[in-house]
Amino acid sequence: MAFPALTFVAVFSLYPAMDSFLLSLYSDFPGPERSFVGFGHYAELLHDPVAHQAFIVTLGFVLLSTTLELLMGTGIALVVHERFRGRGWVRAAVLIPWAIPTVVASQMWRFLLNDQYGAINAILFGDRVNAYVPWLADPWTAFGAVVLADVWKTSSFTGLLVLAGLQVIPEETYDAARVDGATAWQRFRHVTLPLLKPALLTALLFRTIDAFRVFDLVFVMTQGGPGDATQVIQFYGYKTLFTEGRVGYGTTISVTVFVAMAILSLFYVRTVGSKVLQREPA
Amino acid sequence: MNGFHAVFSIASSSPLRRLSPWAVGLFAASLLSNVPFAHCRDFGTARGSSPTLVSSPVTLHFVTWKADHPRVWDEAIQRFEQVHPHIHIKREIAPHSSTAYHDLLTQKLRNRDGSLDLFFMDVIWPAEFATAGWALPLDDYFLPSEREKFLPATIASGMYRHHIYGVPSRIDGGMLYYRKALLEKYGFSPPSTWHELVHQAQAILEGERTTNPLLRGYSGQFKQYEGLVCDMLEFVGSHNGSFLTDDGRRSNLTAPESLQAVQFVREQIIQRLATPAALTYQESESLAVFLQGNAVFHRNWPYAWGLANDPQYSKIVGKVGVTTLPRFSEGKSTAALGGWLYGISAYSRHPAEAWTFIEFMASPEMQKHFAVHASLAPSRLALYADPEVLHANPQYKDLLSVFQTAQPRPRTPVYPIVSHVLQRYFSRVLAFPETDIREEAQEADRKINRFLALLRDL
Amino acid sequence: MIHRPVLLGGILLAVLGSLCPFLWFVLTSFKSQIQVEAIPPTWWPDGSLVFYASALFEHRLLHYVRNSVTVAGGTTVIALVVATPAAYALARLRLPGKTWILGGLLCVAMFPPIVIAGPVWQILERLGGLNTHWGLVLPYVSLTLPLAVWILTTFFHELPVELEEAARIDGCTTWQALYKIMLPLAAPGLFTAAILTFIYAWNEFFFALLILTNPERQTLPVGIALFQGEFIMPWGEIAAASVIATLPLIILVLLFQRGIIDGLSSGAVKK
Amino acid sequence: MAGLELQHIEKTFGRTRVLHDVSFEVDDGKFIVLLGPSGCGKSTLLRIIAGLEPQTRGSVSFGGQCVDDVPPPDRDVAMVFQHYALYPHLTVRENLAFGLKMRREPKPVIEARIAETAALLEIHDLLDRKPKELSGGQQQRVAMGRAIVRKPKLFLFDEPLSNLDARLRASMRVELKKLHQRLGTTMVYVTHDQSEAMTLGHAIVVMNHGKIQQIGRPEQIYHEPANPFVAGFIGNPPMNLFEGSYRLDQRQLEFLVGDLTFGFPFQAHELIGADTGTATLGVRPEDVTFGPQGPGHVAITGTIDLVENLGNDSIVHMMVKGESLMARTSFGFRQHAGESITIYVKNFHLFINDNRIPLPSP
Repeated sequence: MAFPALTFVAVFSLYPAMDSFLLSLYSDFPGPERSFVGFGHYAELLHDPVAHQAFIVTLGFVLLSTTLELLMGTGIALVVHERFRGRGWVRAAVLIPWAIPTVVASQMWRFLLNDQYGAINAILFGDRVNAYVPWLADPWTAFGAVVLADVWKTSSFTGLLVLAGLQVIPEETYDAARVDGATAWQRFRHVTLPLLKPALLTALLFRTIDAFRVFDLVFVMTQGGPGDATQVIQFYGYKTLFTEGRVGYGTTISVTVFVAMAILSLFYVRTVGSKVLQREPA
Repeated sequence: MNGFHAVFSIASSSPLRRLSPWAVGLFAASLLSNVPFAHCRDFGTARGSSPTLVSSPVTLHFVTWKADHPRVWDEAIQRFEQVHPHIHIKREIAPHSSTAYHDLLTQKLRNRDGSLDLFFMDVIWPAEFATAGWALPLDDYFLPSEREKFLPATIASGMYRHHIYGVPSRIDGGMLYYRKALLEKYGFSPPSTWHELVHQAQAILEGERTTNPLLRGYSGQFKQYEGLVCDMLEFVGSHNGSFLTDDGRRSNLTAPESLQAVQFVREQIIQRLATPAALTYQESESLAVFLQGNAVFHRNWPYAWGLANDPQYSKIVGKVGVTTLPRFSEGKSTAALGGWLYGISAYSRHPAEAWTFIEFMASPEMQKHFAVHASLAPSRLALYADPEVLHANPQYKDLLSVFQTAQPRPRTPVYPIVSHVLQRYFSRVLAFPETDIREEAQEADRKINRFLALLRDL
Repeated sequence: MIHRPVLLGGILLAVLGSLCPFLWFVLTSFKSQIQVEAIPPTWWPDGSLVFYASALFEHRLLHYVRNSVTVAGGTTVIALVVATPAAYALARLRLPGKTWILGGLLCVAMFPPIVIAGPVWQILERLGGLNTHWGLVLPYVSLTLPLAVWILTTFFHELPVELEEAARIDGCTTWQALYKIMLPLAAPGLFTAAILTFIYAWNEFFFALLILTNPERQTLPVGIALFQGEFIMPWGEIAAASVIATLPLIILVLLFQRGIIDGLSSGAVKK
Repeated sequence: MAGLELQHIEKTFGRTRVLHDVSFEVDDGKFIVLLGPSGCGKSTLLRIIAGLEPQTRGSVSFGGQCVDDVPPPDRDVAMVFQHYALYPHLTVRENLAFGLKMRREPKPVIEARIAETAALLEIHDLLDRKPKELSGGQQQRVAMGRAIVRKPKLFLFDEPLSNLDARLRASMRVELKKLHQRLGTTMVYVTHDQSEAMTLGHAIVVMNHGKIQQIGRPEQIYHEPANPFVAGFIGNPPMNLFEGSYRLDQRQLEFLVGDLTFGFPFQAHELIGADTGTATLGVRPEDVTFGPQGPGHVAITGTIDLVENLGNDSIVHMMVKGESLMARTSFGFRQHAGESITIYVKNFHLFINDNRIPLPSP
């Protein structure tokens, strides 16, 4: 029954990935033909300062954005889990950022952060136009802006996953904690949080995977600038592969990213996933 | 040259011989989809030798971008189809950023897409396209007698190693726009040197501080992207510097002329006149500053003239002047050469018809059409004396010299790599004011030299 | 559970934070060209519909919307049709290696799109799938399958095996048991998988750009991205187009927000 | 003719063997109960009969016809599941109709059958509700109805009453019995509850560790348990079992446990291989009186540990020379913990090598 699905995955994902891996073993230039260089490109990657910087920028982005998204997402989930009038509308409102195409959302943030006619400056400084900040011009604020856009776009998705986790916590558990005299914070800290762990970990996994692959945001907002401050590894891989045409080295970068993520997620599947899935149905 | 072709084309049977037998099967399977259709290659080599009958209808696929004046282009193509009813032009629209367009187009070419006939080439691509074997050499079509009628810089940009690959559709060159009325108010005439520009801008900023606190001295393109290379070329070039040595074999960024020019941009232009906001500007953002009346000087391409005088976009209609870019006292004014060339895909099945189209679009009549209706500066010299063209674009008269001397960016098959290194270098030194320019330049030199060295054996 | 004032503050923050940035875009879409780039920005638009007219008629936005609906809808349907039996089999299989199959599927979801873009392009060229909607749907299905299978598997897992056995004894074949009994029960899970798939396909840019170069076939994100001219940044048109492009999804989310959330909390089916 | 016949059924999951050579027959129209502790393989056996699980070896026949290759939908059996397995998205009516629809019965037939079943089970008021709107007992009835409505050759019950409270369970037990009398269809019923087994079954198959321990009528199982397992499993409170040794001489069989010795006149020496060995002696708590001593009764004296008052009778826990023993008394027992007491055993069960040794009344 799984055959059609596996066929799809094999043809359009696995085979291309294998193909790419093979390409990463061949030289880019020069010579009369593409020669086999084994793991030469991988060695080159180890000594490429631009790649190192891109990797650090990416790691920073992943850590910062996933942390913030988990925090915001949990906050959102806690709020929309409560019962109040108009909750449906609030839930829908919160989901809107997630439904906006990334390309559009990044253009929007570029527009909002504009140094002259951007809304952010108008809100912060009003008419004092010479106080307006060119957010995307400074390496640090530009990096922050990319993180901000990502957090805005995907916190609601995280919130959705956390909300799902919240909903399977039985009310009784809270009642028990109340009877035991726990304050609201203590209930959150000692009851909600531990029980949310699987949901939080799932959210963390999906977000980490996505954050590692961040591309559209940087492509639209900063093109990696200024001074490579927002150059993430996928964008570097893209530039190498598509713009510079260095097929071998470009795929090497992407394959490396993939391997890093695969190790991460297999680790996850072993620890968390197996618990979720191997529990036999009653 | 053929060697480099193979570098870029993914398909090549030779790696198989170097793999152990068990790996061959695996690789052969993966190769199935890489091997181009045999007939594609046939068409590629048999180009021109078997002219297609005139009567049989042909559809040409033309990869282009969405033009700023779509109706002008629609009309041009309609006219062509009227004159040549058996040829139908099918446009494929790619993004209109040079880099994104390049990436999409090269993806198709790398895969030897046989359904692709015509494309635009940015002036920086012919070396890359020629080496990779993607662009059809046009020597037999685009005869020297015809080439003479074009601006020499545009022809040079289409040449690589004695073959011509592109027909200039127009010319672009960097130029200095300025606030005519404002300069007159302070008794200045347009600056001829950069230091003069700084001096004038500062005097005007001082005087206008109360009336327009937003006013900046200079607005240019300093975002980390291809445009940054153009802007910096103009500064470095007008200080007698260059990106590569004259023989094109080594990077020349650590030459004192070059270092000083970069330092001037960092200290005088960015920090004093343009503000770091310019580090986020491409053409449209920098132009917006100018059109809102918030910049004294503005560097841009010829198209800006039309917009600056269009009340729908501009607050400074009629108060704008344009001139050649300034120079350093010991150098000469340098304008980066831009523009787009028509090219034919080496894998096209209809090169003859494709040429018919290019010939038509690059004809004096059509270039005039674009100049008059879309402010695109013609690549044909004669049109700069044409009354209709000059009536629509009076500024051309004074700017012909800019176009005639426009400076190309490095001409090398690895230009995209060189450009990335340059972008990173310039963006870093401008965005991080504490960096040591020389150190950064050395680092960039090293990287560029490494890739140039790889090409030397070709 | 949360104190009232804290809750109200939270609601306000969440709603404002989510909506305000987009509202600015909405306001922008009703401005006039000169207002868009005014310094300092003006808050209230003139109420001009120029950008909408331009987006709809000059840039033919609706035709991109139609293409996107076709592609996203097709992707969703096929992905679900393919993912459901796979997930069902995985959830019911007694194989010890099934965690690894699921892990493997998750891995596939992690391939950076730029790695597989080239080979996918070549496969589609051979199949004649370039510049066709199905040519885009195929890789989309493959890319969304892992997530869909993952969600559905955990969902089927929650459904009691007894039900399926009851159906078998009542005379159902395996397939009948799947679509008459299990599918209706897994509806929330199916719905979640559907909306995630749909939104993915609706938003995807990279493959769409690569595979669809014929303007007749291009999807919304590509269409909007191509609004940009050579040197002009048409903020107003982009804003107007984004508003129109986002509307269907907002309606979808509003209608089904309950379904999405129930679907994600897969314990929804009481045993 | 046999309604159901199992021949040498064996089942392994991976390396674990859960059923060992299980064979038995059920006559047409009989009610047979598979009884055993959880994990003894009885549910697996039921699923093999239903066809939900393939057996590793052996064969299953219905009415003399081998059904090994017949998939569950075509075996014409109905099954009631422990958790009812009602289709949550269908109404009660649709739940009842589902199996008939699958078999393409004509509409009028379906309606008539539903009406008939609803009347039988008194569930006509529930027909348009969804399962989650029903109480546990109602769901149970519907589950039963879904099986009945099909009029199958064979009913299979998988601990159908285990999720009900004690009172409901007792009344459903009675109803089930009546139902069987009315329908007269063969039924196989899995349970771990011996009182259900006793009340319902014509015959009981006691299972443990995947093996059949004993097959017999309820009273047979109770009075003549085939081995210590059955002896200990059946009966409430369970039979007192003493592990000890035996000595056989010409005249009698002696059983020794601790300081106690019991002697039985015994003739059938050929039943026991050796003259000495280990043995298990069993005494049912209800086979004990507190006096007066009847003919053949054996007197045992000990100390009362605890008295459990159950209302109409009491269970006395006592210690006899270091061995603990339970005895059931009638209402009105007045002695207290710590007091000395003498009881009279009416009947013993002796097992040597796990086999029952028939003892003549002492």
